[in-house]
Amino acid sequence: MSGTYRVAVGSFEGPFDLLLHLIARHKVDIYEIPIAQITDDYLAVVSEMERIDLDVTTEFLVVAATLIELKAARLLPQEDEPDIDDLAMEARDLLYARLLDYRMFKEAGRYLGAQLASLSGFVPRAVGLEERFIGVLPQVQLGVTPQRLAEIAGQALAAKPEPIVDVSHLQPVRMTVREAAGMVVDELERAGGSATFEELTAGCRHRVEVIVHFLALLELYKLDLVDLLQPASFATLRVTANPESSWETSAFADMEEYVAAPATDEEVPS
Amino acid sequence: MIPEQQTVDGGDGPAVADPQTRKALEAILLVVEEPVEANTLAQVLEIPTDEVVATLKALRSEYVDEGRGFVLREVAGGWRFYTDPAAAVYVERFVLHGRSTKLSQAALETLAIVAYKQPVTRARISEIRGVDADGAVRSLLQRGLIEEVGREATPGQPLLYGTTSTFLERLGISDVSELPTLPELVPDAPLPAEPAPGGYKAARRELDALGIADPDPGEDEAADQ
Amino acid sequence: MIPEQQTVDGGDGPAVADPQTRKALEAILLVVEEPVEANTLAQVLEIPTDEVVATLKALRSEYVDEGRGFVLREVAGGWRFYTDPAAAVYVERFVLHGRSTKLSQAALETLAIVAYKQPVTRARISEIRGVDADGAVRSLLQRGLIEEVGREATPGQPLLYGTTSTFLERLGISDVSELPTLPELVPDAPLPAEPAPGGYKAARRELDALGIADPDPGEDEAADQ
Repeated sequence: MSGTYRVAVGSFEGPFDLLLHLIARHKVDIYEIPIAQITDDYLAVVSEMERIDLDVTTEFLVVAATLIELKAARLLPQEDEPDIDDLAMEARDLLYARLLDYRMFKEAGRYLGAQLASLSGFVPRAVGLEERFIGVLPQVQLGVTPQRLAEIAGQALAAKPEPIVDVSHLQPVRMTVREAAGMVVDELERAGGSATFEELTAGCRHRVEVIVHFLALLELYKLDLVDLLQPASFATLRVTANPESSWETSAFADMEEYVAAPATDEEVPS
Repeated sequence: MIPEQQTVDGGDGPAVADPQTRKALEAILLVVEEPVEANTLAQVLEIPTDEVVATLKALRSEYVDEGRGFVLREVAGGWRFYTDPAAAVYVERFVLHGRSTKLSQAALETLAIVAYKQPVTRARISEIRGVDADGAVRSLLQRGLIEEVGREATPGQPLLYGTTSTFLERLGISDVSELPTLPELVPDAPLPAEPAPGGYKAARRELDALGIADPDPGEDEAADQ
Repeated sequence: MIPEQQTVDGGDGPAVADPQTRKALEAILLVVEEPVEANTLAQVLEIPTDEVVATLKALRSEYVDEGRGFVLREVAGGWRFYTDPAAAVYVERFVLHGRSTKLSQAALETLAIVAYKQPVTRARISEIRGVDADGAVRSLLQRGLIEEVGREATPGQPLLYGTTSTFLERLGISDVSELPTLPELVPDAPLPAEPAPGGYKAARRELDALGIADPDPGEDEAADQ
């Protein structure tokens, strides 16, 4: 894949950092990402990260998924499939948009770093008052009861080390393949053992969820728990539960734990 | 090198600085722990702000001319004594706080996002960077470069972050508006050609409408704060 | 009155102070909080102690001659900058200017931590608070609410702080043992177990209801319809 050069694994701040780096290596404009090559390079680096057990964040995988989607769309026969095309285009645009944003802030960060470094020689005087002036200060009111002080101490000591559970940063959809597999099984049971992919993913609000569902289906297929039937390219994908299989949860445990967090808040294109 | 003690150089403001004013200003600046506004100094000394500013400027150039180990700087809206960077190698030995430890790339990117997008939530920072920003945010808080400035009026009420006066001080500016605009910082950015196929622009407009995208890179970023 | 900047007075030691040495000494003395011994300075600058002392003495008289607002003084075997007593009245006025008689939130929180964790280092306080605590500690020291109570037996021997009798007095108790016990800390809720098959949808719905899984609260209505 990326046999021509090696990228130092682990030196990237995130998926966009890596992507920018790869684009630079190909000496192309950010607007002309050679999707196929970049995708291969990108995946090579990400898989390397996994191998050395680096904490590969979900976003790396999300970007990988987007790249694969784009590459796949290019490889597919260019028939009148506006849906697929639009979807790919939209993914591509979002990727660009995010890359551009990221690049700007990366540059701004570099600028701030240079400024901070060049001014680091200016150390401010931060020395307390001399003894003689301390006596001049007015008596300070504590304004608290011992009980209140205890509460303040309690809060200060309890809040750490992990800062307050800030729900906001959990906001990305987090759905594991295992979770999605469970949902697929639920849905299949309810539907009497057979359903289309569209039906299975009807509840998905985000494209990433759909992707995770698809990965889950592949895993279930691999485990021989479902059969997949697609009469033709782009035809409806029908999923049928394998009647001989029992839904042992333990089987799911072997599934790889991809966690999907959507790159952006885009909704599933309908 | 004989210091011209009796004359105010710089030339703006009153011609001669009152020796008492000079002395008082130097004494006060010795005890401050953050930049002090010329206004405040004027109130304390009961003299016009003009005079304070003129005297401070005179002192500033005097120190430079005399090759002093300290300098007077006007940053973050006020005046304060700093060491001359030429002596930094010695000063470092006496300053504990790991001031010299450099910020990581993650921290710098996060700082840039906070500086240009403030007030901003952690989730938004993570979104732009594509990776979790918790560690970087904590480190910047610890260094006093950013602070909590409120909560967003959305469900969950996530904390909002902004830059501090320490940030301004360390960057040697008086206001974030003095930062270069983002587009100015993008390297050799030939204004990009229309992105090839697809509805890039439309997508951006949609995102803008949702309030989750940055303004077009061609626009002035600092303006929307 | 022209300061004799070029010659070292006192007559002992080298005749002319090296400008670099002067600069380094002034810079170091600007940032130290405690008097520094000439010996220490000599080691850092890698020059003889004699030369350091001679330069410091020269600077000391220079400041006097130039009518500076600061003076250099040798106390407790070390050297430090102080404000010129002649300017004390202005410094006092400044210190009192706009000074609140109430403690800031940061100072109060720091005080509470010192009260319950004493003896405690500044680094530990910063760690607990998640922000730099130097300013708050200084302010509490100045208000006489905390004091240095020793040094930690760890590398660097950081200062340890504890509360003072003034603190007890203001709080209306006679001993720290009378402080109320810390309120029960809320333990972090354990993560919910992974639901068994059949429970996924329900779990998702629960999460949705909590608004946790919702990527953008702003889109709520649109997405849920």
